[in-house]
Amino acid sequence: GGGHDAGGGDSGKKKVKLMLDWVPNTNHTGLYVAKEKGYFAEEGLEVEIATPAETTANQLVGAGKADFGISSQEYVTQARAEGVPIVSIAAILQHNTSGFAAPKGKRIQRPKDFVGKTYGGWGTPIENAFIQTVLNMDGVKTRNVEDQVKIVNMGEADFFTATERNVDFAWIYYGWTGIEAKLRGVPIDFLELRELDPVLDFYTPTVITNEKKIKEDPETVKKFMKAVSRGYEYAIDHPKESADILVKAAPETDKKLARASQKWISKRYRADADRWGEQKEKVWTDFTEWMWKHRLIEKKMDPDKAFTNEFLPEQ
Amino acid sequence: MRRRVKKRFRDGAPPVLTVLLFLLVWEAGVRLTGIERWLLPAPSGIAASFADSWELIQRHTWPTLQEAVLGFLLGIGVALLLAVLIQLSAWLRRGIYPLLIGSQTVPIIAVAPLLILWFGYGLLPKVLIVALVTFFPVVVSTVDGLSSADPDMVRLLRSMGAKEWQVFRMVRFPHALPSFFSGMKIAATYGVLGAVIAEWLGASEGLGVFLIRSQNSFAADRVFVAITVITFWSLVLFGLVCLAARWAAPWAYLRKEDSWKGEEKR
Amino acid sequence: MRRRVKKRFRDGAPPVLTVLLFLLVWEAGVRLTGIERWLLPAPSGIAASFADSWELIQRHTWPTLQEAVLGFLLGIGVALLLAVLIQLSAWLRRGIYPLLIGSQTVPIIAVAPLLILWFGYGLLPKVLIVALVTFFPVVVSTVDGLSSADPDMVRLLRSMGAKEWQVFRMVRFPHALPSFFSGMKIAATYGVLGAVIAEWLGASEGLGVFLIRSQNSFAADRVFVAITVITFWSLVLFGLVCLAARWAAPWAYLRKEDSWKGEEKR
Amino acid sequence: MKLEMEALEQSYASPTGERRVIDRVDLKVEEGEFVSLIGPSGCGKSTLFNLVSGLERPLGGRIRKDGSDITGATGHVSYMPQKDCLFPWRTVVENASLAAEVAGKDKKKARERAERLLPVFGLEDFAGEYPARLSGGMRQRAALLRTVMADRDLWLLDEPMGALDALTRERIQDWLLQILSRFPRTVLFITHSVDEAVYLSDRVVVLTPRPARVKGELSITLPRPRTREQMTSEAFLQAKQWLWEKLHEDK
Amino acid sequence: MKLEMEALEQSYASPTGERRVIDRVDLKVEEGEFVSLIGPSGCGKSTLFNLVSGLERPLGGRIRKDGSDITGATGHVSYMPQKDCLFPWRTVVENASLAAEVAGKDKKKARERAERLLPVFGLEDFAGEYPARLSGGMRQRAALLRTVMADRDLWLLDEPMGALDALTRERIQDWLLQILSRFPRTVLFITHSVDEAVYLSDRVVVLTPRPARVKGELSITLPRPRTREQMTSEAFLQAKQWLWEKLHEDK
Ligand SMILES: Nc1ncnc2c1ncn2[C@@H]1O[C@H](COP(=O)(O)OP(=O)(O)OP(=O)(O)O)[C@@H](O)[C@H]1O
Ligand SMILES: Nc1ncnc2c1ncn2[C@@H]1O[C@H](COP(=O)(O)OP(=O)(O)OP(=O)(O)O)[C@@H](O)[C@H]1O
Ligand SMILES: O=C([O-])O
Ligand SMILES: [Mg+2]
Ligand SMILES: [Mg+2]
Repeated sequence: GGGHDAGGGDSGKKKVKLMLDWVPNTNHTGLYVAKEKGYFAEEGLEVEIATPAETTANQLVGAGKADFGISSQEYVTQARAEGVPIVSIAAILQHNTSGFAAPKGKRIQRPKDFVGKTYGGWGTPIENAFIQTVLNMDGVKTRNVEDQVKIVNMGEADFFTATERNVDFAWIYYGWTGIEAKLRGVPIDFLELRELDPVLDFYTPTVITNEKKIKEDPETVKKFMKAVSRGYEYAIDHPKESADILVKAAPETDKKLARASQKWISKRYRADADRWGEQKEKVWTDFTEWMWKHRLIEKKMDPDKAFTNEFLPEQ
Repeated sequence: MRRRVKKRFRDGAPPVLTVLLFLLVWEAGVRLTGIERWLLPAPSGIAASFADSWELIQRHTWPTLQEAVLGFLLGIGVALLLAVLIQLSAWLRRGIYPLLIGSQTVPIIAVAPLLILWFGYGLLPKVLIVALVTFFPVVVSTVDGLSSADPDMVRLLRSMGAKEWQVFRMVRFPHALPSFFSGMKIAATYGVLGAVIAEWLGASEGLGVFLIRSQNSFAADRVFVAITVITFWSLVLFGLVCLAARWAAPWAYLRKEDSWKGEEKR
Repeated sequence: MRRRVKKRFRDGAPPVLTVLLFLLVWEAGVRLTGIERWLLPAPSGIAASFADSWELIQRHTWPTLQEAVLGFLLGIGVALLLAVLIQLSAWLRRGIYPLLIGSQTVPIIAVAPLLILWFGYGLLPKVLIVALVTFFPVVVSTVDGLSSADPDMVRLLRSMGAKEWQVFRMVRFPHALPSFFSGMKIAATYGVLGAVIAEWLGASEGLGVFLIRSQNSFAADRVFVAITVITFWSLVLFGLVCLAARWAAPWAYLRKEDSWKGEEKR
Repeated sequence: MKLEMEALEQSYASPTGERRVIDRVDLKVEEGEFVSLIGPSGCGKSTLFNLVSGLERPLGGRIRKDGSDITGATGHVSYMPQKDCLFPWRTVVENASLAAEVAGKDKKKARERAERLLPVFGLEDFAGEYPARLSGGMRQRAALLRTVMADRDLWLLDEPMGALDALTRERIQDWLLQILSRFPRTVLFITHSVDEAVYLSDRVVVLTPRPARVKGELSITLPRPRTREQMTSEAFLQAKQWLWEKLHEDK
Repeated sequence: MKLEMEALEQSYASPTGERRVIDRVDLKVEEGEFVSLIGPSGCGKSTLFNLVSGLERPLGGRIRKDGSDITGATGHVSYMPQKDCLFPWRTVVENASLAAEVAGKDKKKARERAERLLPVFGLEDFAGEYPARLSGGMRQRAALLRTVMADRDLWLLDEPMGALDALTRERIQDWLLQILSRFPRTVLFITHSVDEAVYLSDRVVVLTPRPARVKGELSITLPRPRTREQMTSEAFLQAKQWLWEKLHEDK
């Protein structure tokens, strides 16, 4: 998608490719704002936003096929452990807004209630670890979660459909699916991950680039982040306008949902941090340690190398 | 003249009727079971949504059609080439088939990063994916058609001193035409969907983009609008192949018509 | 005896050689271009990973195979039924085809919610999806085969007072067997991948689950292990169909062999 | 009356307009009669058989068998078409027992009967062969065997022995005459051999060039059972002569 | 010597072991000679033609044409196979110009020539028809026309007129004789009609029942050009008689 900026196409601008993690949604609003409002152009950049399939961005940014991408902390950690040289350069949301959700009727109010139920997931091992951790917190000790909870991969099926049938609860991003539930008037119980265990308050989503880019062209990274940062700042202040910019760029998106979601999420981009995008070392070390403990990565990974705040604009 | 109109009607009525019946049952089913419209919208809802998104649809149709048609043509070209090679040499037949089958058993989404890495985001990778999806049925059917040519005709032509490529052109190929078109019909059906899947790997426009974005906004009605458009164009492609078959192999319908005529009379 | 061994070798060598060549080129390509192993692992790397994940593979293969085979069989059954119906009535032919094509142009992923809603997460929806993917090529090829039966044989049988189903059993069906098997070959190729895609929509075990998990943890080598296994079983299914074709229609290979014999001598 | 054709007409489309093939043919055949049709190649003989067997419906006219109208109705005759139409996926014996299978009769018995008849047709060594492995004449014999096995009370044989050598032909002709004398059937027979027509028939009908009309007919009064010796008799030669002239008349 | 067959042998697999079809056939044909082969149905005549035309390779023996070995080599003869083998996707004229196309000759010229020849074969009204719309005899005539059009110096004709009525047959026989007297060719001819064999040939070769061996041969000394009147001559009847007896000898 992408609107066209007035100065687009002149040869003086540096072409830069950005890859989303999925179809455009309110996580990406700042990017579209930066493009639409000409912030990129002001930095001398011409940004092309591409929307590849799911986790493809990590590999393509790692391979240098794209300059920037959208990913999240768990992917960056796993990818780096596999040798993909990507680096997280900004946290789009200051806190993890995802969690376990279930329709009210399923009577899932705390992790203990998971026992004997069916979880619909994305098919990643990390979800087993989440469930194990939160079960643990709630006093259910188990070596293999699948003894306690039936785990199925619900893939592309959305939360609402999946829970109509055998699935009892799923992992959702509140800012999108949770808002949709509200709009639809479907009452749900939502167990936010970070409230269950602080270690699960990792960064998702994040902006990434690759090591080579940082080394060879830090200027561009800096300029890019300056524009992006401005985009998100604008979105923080103008939820309605920025939602419309998103919908303009991806007109297939539901406008009502986009606005409602934007209203909810704008407050959470920066949240309690000093500036938008800030990443704390503790979050990276703790979560990496947690992933290692749960054997989600096969090799140790140095968390300090996985992220940097150095490209965020000074306040 | 009147007979012609009557025939048109006779040929056109059944598909229209079955499709209408299907839509009716669907509409009734949705209304009676009260299934939520964000799960399964009724045809009436889809139609309404169709009107709303008419402009978007138009904008997104052209790129997909372009990918589908170009990919289909490329696929057929490759298929013909491969079919000829395979038929010319028993060695190649045995040797290439495993690779061909392999090409069909790789989930496209699993190799998405490679495709993008090698071919970028433009038209090319999409055309290649459509070609990859469509060439296979054509190869299999055509090879079977080529190798089932009447051996006596082949021999007769050889007795005239025909080269292998002449045997091909004059016997094997005409004989294989109906099989070739069977494969083409299957391929034509897959063409547009192939383009849609290709767009999921990364595109900024096209029906695939429209579909996936609608789905992500939980807009089931628009998802079905996209599906309707995909189906429509697949039908058009299929119909064109059927017409081409009649045009390219009139003799194959010669006797059939006679016997159909007979059937209808009785 | 020795001739037989020699034939075995002659038949078996080409696929082995081409596949080896293909792997060799791949290995060399990876080593020379230095492409990252998390993008495209070398065959050697895949082999190593294969050994590592041997047990996992075994556990995940069985469910997928089960879905693929059951779905394939169901698909063929449905295809035969439809082909017969379509052949029996020109009305049905015209009426059903649009719906059949429609069934192929709906992206499975887009209607996943409905499938799950109606059929849950068990074996059933996967078998249905495989059937949906496999039945179509069989219908198209079989219908084309059925309707191209020699009209004179059909007439002869009718002159004996044969009922339409006897004409079917004694002329149309034997005549359509080669086309039917053409369609089956295409379908067999799609069976295992169909099961894998079905598993993406909701499963707790199977090669599809193994694949998506590997992909999500950026273990490209294990993704390719999964693809290798999928390809292997697709080849097995394809091979079985080829054997079945020879067994079911020996007459179709009678004259062909004669003329091949001739070719080889020359 | 076994069979009555009344003012039959048939035409086909051709690139240059309608092509009339059968032009008001009236013909009556008695129970047990052996009637041969002769006429120039392409005149419409096979088309006439297609009409009688019900495979094609005439443009005009009626066909009656045993008094009841069978125009366009199949299943009333044993028909041997001009091209052998052997089923490539059936062995000789399986081809021969085709009609029995269609009629839903005991398959095994039919096969046994076919195997008993094979020597008559010189196919005793080829019971289990597929047609693709037979010679031209052997295919024709297998097709004739199949027709005989179908065994309705009205047989239509379209050049059943055209591809046979004289000796084999004589043997099968004689077998046919013998079978018909023991189990009478009504037979319509197309041949290009005037000798054969006279030797086998009770009556020979001469057709005009396309479009086919009845140009003349001749009753053959030679006594039955027929013998090869009769072929040199005065009556035989006269019949031949008459037919020959009738055929060549408008040349 | 135009054509020499030397100790030809051929066998096929059968369900009951090997089936010998050609058993040491030696045969020489001179330049310009017209040689007919007669023998019982299924004896191996068509197989012999397949060997000479190079479509099959003999199990043993050699074939030489103009002195050079052509065993198993195709492209040296004009071959009319027993079954017509018309290409269903080609009209009559397109079928007729097949050989010219194979040889890479001017297509248009070939068609013109075919169209000039159509009346000889009584196909003038059917130039643009597909074979499926022809009668049995018309198909055979179209196939013969195609073979004649191929026009090598050695012709192999396998029962080219079996499905024709007497009149048409005579016309084509006479045309053939006339053409051959003007443009001499070497012809090998299979027929089941002894009359035809004697009328057309310089020499008639009688084959044994399967496996085929040369059982005897007869030079026909009737003067050329042949006329229908000769058919009642003493020499003609004697030749017929001799061949007939030779054929029936071991019965
Ligand atoms: N399906 C068809 N469509 C068009 N014309 C046809 C068709 N079948 C037959 N004809 C024409 O009808 C005429 C008579 O054909 P038919 O087969 O009855 O001849 P016939 O008397 O049996 O000749 P023959 O002795 O050569 O077998 C021919 O001119 C043929 O071209
Ligand atoms: N491809 C084959 N496979 C096995 N047997 C065959 C094959 N072709 C021919 N034969 C056998 O060879 C023998 C001779 O066949 P051929 O066709 O040469 O006979 P023919 O003399 O031409 O007879 P006709 O006069 O009936 O045409 C037959 O017994 C036939 O069954
Ligand atoms: O290949 C598909 O992802 O449907
Ligand atoms: Mg006829
Ligand atoms: Mg023969």
